[in-house]
Amino acid sequence: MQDQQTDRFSRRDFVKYSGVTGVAGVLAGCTGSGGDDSGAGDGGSGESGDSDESSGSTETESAVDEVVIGSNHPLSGSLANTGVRMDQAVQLAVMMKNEQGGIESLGGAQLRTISGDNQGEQELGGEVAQELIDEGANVLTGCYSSPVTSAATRTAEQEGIPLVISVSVANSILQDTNLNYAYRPQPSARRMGIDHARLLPNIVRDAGQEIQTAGLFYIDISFGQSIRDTLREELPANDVEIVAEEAIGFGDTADTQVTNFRDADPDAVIATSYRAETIELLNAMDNQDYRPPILAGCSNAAMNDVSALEQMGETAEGGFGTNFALDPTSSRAGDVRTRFEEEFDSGFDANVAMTYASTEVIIAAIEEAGSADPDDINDVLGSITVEDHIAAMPPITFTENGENENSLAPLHQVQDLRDRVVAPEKFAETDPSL
Amino acid sequence: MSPPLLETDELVKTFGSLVANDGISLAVEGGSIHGIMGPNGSGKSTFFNTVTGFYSPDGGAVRFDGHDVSGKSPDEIARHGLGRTFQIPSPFEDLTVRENLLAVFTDGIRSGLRVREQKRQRADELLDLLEIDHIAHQDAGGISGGQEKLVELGRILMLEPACVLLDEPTAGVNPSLRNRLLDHLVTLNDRGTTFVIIEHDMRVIADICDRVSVFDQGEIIVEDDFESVTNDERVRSAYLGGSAEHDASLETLIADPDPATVDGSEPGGRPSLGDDTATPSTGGASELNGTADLTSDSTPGDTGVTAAAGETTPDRSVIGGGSAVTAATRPDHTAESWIVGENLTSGYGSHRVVDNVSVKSRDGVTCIFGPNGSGKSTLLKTLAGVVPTWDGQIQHRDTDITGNSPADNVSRGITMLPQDGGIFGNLSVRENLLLGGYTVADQDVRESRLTKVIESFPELESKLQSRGRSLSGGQQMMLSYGRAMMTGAEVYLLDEPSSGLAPSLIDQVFEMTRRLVDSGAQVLLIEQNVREALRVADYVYILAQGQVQFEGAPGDLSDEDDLVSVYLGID
Amino acid sequence: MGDPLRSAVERYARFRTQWYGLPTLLVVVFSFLAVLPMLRGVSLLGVSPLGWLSLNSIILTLVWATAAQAWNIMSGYTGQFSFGHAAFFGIGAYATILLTADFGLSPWVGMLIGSLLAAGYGLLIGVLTFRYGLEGHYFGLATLAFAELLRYLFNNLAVLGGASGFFKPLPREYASGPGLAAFQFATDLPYYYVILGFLALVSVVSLVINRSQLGYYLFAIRERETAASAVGIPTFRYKLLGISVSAFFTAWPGAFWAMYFNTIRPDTVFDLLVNVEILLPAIVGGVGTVLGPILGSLIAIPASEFVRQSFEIPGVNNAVYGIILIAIVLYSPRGVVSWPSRLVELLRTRTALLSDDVR
Amino acid sequence: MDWCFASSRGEWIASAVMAVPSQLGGLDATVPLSLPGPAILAQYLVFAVLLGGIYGLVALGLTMIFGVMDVINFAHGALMVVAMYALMTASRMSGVSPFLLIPLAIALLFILGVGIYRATIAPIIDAPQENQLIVTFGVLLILTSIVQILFGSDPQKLELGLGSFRVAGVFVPEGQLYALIIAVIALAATWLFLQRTMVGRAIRGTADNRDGAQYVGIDVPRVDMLTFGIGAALAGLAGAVVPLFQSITPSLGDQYLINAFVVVVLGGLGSFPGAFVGGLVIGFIQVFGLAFLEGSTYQILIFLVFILVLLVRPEGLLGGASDG
Repeated sequence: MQDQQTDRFSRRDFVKYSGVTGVAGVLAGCTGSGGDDSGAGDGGSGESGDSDESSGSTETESAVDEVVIGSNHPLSGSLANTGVRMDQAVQLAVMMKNEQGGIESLGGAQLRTISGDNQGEQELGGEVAQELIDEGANVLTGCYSSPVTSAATRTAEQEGIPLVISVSVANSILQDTNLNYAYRPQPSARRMGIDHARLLPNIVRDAGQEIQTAGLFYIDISFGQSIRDTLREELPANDVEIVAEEAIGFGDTADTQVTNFRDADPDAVIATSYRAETIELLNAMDNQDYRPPILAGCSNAAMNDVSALEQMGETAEGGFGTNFALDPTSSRAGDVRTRFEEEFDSGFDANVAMTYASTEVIIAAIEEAGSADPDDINDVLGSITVEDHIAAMPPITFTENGENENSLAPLHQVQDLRDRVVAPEKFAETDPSL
Repeated sequence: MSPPLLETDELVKTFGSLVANDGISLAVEGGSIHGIMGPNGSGKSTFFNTVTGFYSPDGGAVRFDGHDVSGKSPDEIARHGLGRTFQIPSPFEDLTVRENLLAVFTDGIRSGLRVREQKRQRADELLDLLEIDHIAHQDAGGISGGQEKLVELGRILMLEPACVLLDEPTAGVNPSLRNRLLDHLVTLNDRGTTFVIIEHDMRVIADICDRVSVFDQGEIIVEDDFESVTNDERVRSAYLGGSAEHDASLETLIADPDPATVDGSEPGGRPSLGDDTATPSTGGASELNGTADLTSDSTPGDTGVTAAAGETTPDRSVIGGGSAVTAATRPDHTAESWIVGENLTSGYGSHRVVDNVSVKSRDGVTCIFGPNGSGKSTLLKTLAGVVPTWDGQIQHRDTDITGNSPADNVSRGITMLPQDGGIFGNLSVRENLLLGGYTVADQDVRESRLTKVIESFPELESKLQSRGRSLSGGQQMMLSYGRAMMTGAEVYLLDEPSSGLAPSLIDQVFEMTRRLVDSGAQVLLIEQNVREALRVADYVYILAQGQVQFEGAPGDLSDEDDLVSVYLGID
Repeated sequence: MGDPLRSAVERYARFRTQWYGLPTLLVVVFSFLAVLPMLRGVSLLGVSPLGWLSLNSIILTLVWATAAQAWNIMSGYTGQFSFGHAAFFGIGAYATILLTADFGLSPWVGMLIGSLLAAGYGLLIGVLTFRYGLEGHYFGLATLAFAELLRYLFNNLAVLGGASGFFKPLPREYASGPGLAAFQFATDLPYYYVILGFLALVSVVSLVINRSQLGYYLFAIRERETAASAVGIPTFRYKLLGISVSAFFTAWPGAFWAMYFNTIRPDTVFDLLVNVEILLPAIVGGVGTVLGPILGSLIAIPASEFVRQSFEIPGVNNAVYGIILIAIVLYSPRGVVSWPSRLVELLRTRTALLSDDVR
Repeated sequence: MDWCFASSRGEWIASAVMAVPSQLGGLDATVPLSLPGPAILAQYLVFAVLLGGIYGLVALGLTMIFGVMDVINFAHGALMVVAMYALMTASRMSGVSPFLLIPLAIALLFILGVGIYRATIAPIIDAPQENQLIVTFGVLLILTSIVQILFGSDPQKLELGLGSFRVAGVFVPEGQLYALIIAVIALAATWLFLQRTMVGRAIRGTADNRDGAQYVGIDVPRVDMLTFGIGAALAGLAGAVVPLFQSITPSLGDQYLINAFVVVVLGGLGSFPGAFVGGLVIGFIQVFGLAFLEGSTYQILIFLVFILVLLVRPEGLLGGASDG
C-alpha cells in the first residue's frame, strides 16, 4: 500500500515538474477509451504524449495488463476525515481483487487506483475528474459532496468515462439530469427518507410501542434539508406527526434545539446531521437530562461509526439509524471490515462500506466487460446485476437514469455501542430491543 | 445698488459647546475681492465650510445669487457657481494635473462618457493661464505645494463659478509663484469672478482686496477697506495678540525686565524633572519649587490675568516678570544648546517642506515665527523624530539622534507638544498625565512628578477622573503641558500652544511656557501671537518657504513695523 | 548587461504613458488568452510548459478575473471597498438558473434580469450605506452583511431552492440543444470562449470608464471625496452608479458559474470565500487598474493550481497559497501591474548609484 | 449624534427591512407559534446568556486589535483553532487537566501573535486597510491548513465528564458555565490590565490618539506588536475554553469568526464591555430565534440587526459614547 502511494506520487510529480502532460497515463487513457473523444476537451495531451515515445510504447503494449480506477474524494478540507477513508476503501477493494488474481476475463490484469483530492470544492470536482482521466483512469468513483459529484459527472459525461458514485445523496444529481455515464448504487436522499419513515415506525409498532410524533433535527444545508423534506412527506404517510423541526448550523451547539424537543416531547427524535452536530445533540441531551423514547438518525453517519458512538456514549445506546450499511449477514463483509481496520487503522463506517460496495460494482463491471475500454464498461454498467457485494441491499442493478433500482437503506440499532442491522428482516443480524 | 452676490445672515455653527461661528452676517458684492482676516481659530475656515455646505449651519442662512443655499449639499452649491478651495490643497493625487481639471463636474447630469472638446479646451486654456501647462501630464501627487494651489485654483475655475472662496491661497507658496497667483486672481476678477479670500499675508489683502472682514472668536469685529482695517486697533490686538497695550513699542516689551520678580532660579543644569533617579527632595527640585514660588509669589493680579481677558495693566507686570527671568539669562548665548539641527531638510511624500534649516535650542525660549505653511511645524516634528529627516543632522547633547523614533527622543528628554495638544480624549486626566511619564521606569518618580504637575495646575485637580475631551480648551492645553512636563524633558518643542484658545487663556499659555523654562528646560516655541511671544522670547527664528529668513535676539527686531513686515510679509 | 534591459524597460515605460499603451496591452493580453487553450499543448523539446494548466482551471481563472474586473469598477475606481460582492455574483447565478428552470426563459435573458436585480440590490446597499455615510471598514462589513443576509435568505426560502439550490436544466428543456443559445455546451472549450468574451466585455467597459468623463468623476471621489464634491461632482449619485454598474457585471460571472457547473447552492455562490475570491485578483494585480484584475487572476489562480498539483500532502496547497498571497501583498502592495514601473525605478536608482561610484 | 434623530431614522429602516422576515414567517407553517412554559423560557434565557458570554469572549481579541490598530484580523478564528488543538494535544499528552493548561495556550498564542505581527502586519501597517485584510486572510489559510494536516478534520472531543447543574428545573451545562466564568475573569483581568498598568494605558492611549502617543514617548510599533500579541492571546483563551463544551474541528474558527465580526461592530469597535453586550445580543437572537423561528432564519435577523446598527449607530451600541 505504502509503496503504491509513493509510486503514484512520484510519477505524478514528474508530470508536474517536467510539464509533460499526462505522459504515460494519458496514453493509457487514450488507448483505453479507444481514442474516440478523449481529445475533445484537451488539445494538448496527444502531442505531448507522442513526444514521449519510450513510455508510450510500453504502456500501449501492456494496456490490458492494467485497469485504472480513479478515486475522486476530499482528501483535505473539512470533509477529509471521511473522504480519506472512502479513498482507502477504493484502494482496499482493488487490493483484494488483485490478491485474488486480478481481472479474470482480462487474463489476470491488475487493477490500479489513482487518487485525486477534490477538497470538497465544487470547482475541483470536474478538475480532479479530468486529471484522473488524463492520468489514465478507465472508470471513476467519488465524490461525497453533492456539488462536487455533480461537477464530476459533467466531466465524466464529456470524456465518456463511467462514474460510479461512491457516496452522494442529493436526489438531483441523477434524477434531474440526463446522464449516460453516471451510476449510483447507494440510496438517494429521497430513498433514505422513505425507507426510514417506513422501517422505523414498523419496527417500533411491531414491538408493541407507540410512535405517533417525531421531532426532526437536521443540519441546515442541502443534505439535511432534502432528508427533512422527504420525512415531512413520508412520516405522516406512516402516521407519525412531526411536532418539532430543529435546524443546526456548522459549529453550533444543540442546547436550544434540545430544549425545544423537551418542550415538544415527541416520541422520536430523528437526527440528520454530520458527526460533529450529532455529537452536539447527544451532548446537549445529556446536559439537559433528556432522552426521547426513540432516538434515531436518518442518513446519519455518526450512528454507524464506532468512534463517534463511543464519543456519544450511553445516550446513543438503543438509538436507531437508517443508512446504507454493511451486510451483516455476509461473512465476506465482516472480513472486509476487519481487513480495513487492520490495514488503515480507522473506522469502517457506512460511507466507507458504501464506497467499497461501489468499487465492487466497478470491478464486477470490468470483469463482465472483459475490457478496459470505458465505453465497454459503461455498456455493462447499464445492464449489470451485482449480487455479490457487501452492502446490506438486494442485488444492485441500475435504472435508465443510473439510480440503483434496488437501493435500500436498512434500519440498524446501536447495541453495545455498535451499529447492528435490525430491519428489513433479510439483512437483520439481531432483534431490536425496545 | 444691486443685491450682494453672496450674503450670510446671522450664520451660526457650533461644535458641541464650542461656538465656531456666532452669528456671522457678511455681504460680498459681485465682482469684488473680499478678504477675510483673523487669528487662528477665529472661525474663518468654519465659515467657509458652512457657506459651501460642508457643514450644516445651526442657525442663519446663506444666500447666493438670489437663492437660499443653506443646507444644500456641497456639490449642489458648487454647481450653483459658488466654488471653494481648501486650506490644505487636496488634489486628486493619482490623476494628472490635466485630469484634475477634467474631473470637474461641468456638464450637469447629462455628462456622459465623453469628455467634451470644449472642456478639454477650457482645461488647456486654464493650464496655460496659470502657467502649469508644463506639468499637465504629471501626477498631481508629485507636484510642489505651490503648484498644488494653482491646480486647485484651476480646478475650481473649470466650474466657471461666479464666486470662489479661497482658503489661504498663498500659504506655503514661494514669492514668485505667489505674485503670479495674485496676478491671475486680479485678471480673473477683471473678467468678472468674485473672490472671497482667507489670508494671513497682509500684502495679499492690501494688494487685491476691495473690502476686508476681520474675524475674531467666531464674530466679525471689523469690516472695512484695508487701510481702515489695518489702522484699527481691535484688529491689531486680535491679530498680534490681544493683551499688549496699543502704544507699547516692541522695545518696551522686550527690554523692560522687572528685576523685582527675578527670583534667582538659574536654568542651565539638567532639570530635576528629566532626572529619573533624582528624589523629589534633593536640590534639583528647588527649580520646580521656583515655579511654585512664582505662583505663590504672584499678586492677586495674577488670578486677574486668568480671569479677565484683555485687561492690560495687571497682566503686564506678571508677564514682564516672566520674561525677566529669562531676560536675566539672555546675554549668555554661549550656553550649551541641547538640541541642534543642522541643515535639515524634510517633508512629506515628495514635498520638501523644510529646506536646509539649521536651528538650535538655547537657554530660555527660542521662538520660531513665520507665516502659515512656512514649515515651522514640520521643522519641530523633524526635530522630534515624528517626520523623518531627509538630509542634515540632529544632535542632542553631542549625540547624533538623526533617525531616532519619537519614543527614543522622549526617553532622551526631548518632548514635543503638537499643535492640537495631542491629549487622549477618552482617557482620564490622571491617565493622560501618567502616560506623560510613560518613559519613566520608576513608579515613585512618576507619582511625585504627578503631584508636582497637579500642584502647578490646580485647576486640573478636580478633573483628574474626567475624560480628557470633557475639559475646556484651556484645561486641555494645561493638560497637554502637564503631560509634557511629566516626561521630565529638558527640551520642549511647543507647536502653537495658544492656537484656538480664547485670548483670556493665551496668557496662561505663556505662563506655562515660562514655567518650563524656570524648571531649567530649553524651549523651542512656535507662536502666532508675536507680541506675546516676544515677551518670553530669548532668541528668534523667522521661517518662510521652509527657510530661515531671520535669526537673532529679539532686540534685533526692535521696530514693530519691521517685525510685521517680515512676519506678515509687507514689503 | 543592464543597458539593453534598461533601455527596453524605459521604452516600455514611455509606451505605457501613451494613450494607446493600455489598449495595446489589453489586446496583447486578450490575444494571449485567446490562444491559451492551444498553448497548453505546445511542447518545446518534449516539454510543454503550460501542460499542467487544465481547461477547467483557466476557465475558473477567467471567471474570477471577470468578477474582479467588475468589483474593481466600484471598489477600485470609487474607492469604496466592498467585501460583499458574492451577493451580486449569487444573484446572477440564481436568477439565470431559476428563470430558466422554472420559467423556461433563455439563460441569457435570465442573466440579464439577474444583472438588473444585482444592480438593484447594489443600489439598495448603496442608498442605505452612502446615505448614512459608511466608509472604510464599516462599509466593507456592511456589504459583507448584505451578502450573508442573502445566503441565509436563500437557504431558508423553499421558493428560492432552499439549501439544495438549483440544478441546471437540460438544454433540450428550453432550447434546441447545447449551443450558444442554450448557454450550455457539450465540451469545455466553448465555455472558455464565452467567459473570455465576458471578460473582454467587462474589460472594455472598465477601460471606457477609466478613460471617460465618468471615470474622472469616480477617481476624483476615490482620491478625495470632499474635494470632489467641492468641484460639483454629485458624489452620492456617482457612488451609486459605481456600485450598480459593478453589481450588474458581477452577476455575469455568477450566471456563467451557474451554467458551467451543474448546480448552485447558497453555500457555493454566496459563500464567505466567494467574496474573497472576487476581490483577490484585483488586489494581487493592482486595484483601480484595468489590467490588474486580469493579471492578478492569471497569477493567483494558476499559482494556486500549480501549488495544488505539486504538493503531495493534501491541504498543503492552501498553506502555500497563503504564503504566496502574503508575499505578494507585502512586497508589492500596488499589485503586479506596478512591477514594470518598479523595475524602472530600480534600474534608475541602480544606474544613478553606479554613476555616483564612477564619479 | 442626536439620539432622537438616530432612532427615527432607525425606525424607518426597521419598517423597511422587517417586510422580509414577516414573509418568512408566512412560510413557517409547520411549527405553530405558541409560548412555552416559564421553565423552558428560563432555560432559553440561560442558554442565551451562556452563548452570549462566549461570543463576547471570542470577540475580545478581535475588538482589541480592531480598536487599537484599525486592522480587521481575519485570522482570529484560525488562532482560536490553534489554541483548541494545542490545548487538546497538551492535555492528552500530559494527562493534565485542560483547565490548568489554559495559560499555556494563552502564552503560546501570544508568541504566535507577536510572530504574525512582525512577519506580516508590521511591514504594512500604513498600507491601505484592504492589504492588511488580505494578509490576515493569508494567515488564516496557513494556520487552518496546518491544523488540518496535523490533526485531520474529524471532530474531536475533550473527554472531561462534565455534566450540568440543575437549578429550579433549569439546566446549566457545566462546560459552558466554566467557559462563561473564564470569560468574565478574562474580561476583568484584561480590563484591569488596560486600566491599571502603564502598558495598558499606553495601549489605550495609542488606540485613542496614535499621534499623541508618540509625543509622550510611547513606542507605537511596539504597542501594536503587544496589542496583536494580546489579541491573539485572547483568541487563544477563547479557543481554549471551546473544547470544554463542544467538539472541535479545524473549520470551527470560521463559524466563530463571522459572529465575532458582528459582535464587535454591535458592541462598538475597541469596546470591551461592548463586546459582551454585542455577544449577548447575538446570543439572545440566536437562542430565541432558534426557539421561535424556522430553520436558520435567525441568522437573517442577526444580519439585519447588524446592518441596522451599522447604519444608525456605526460606533456601536456602547462605542464612542459622545458627550454632545
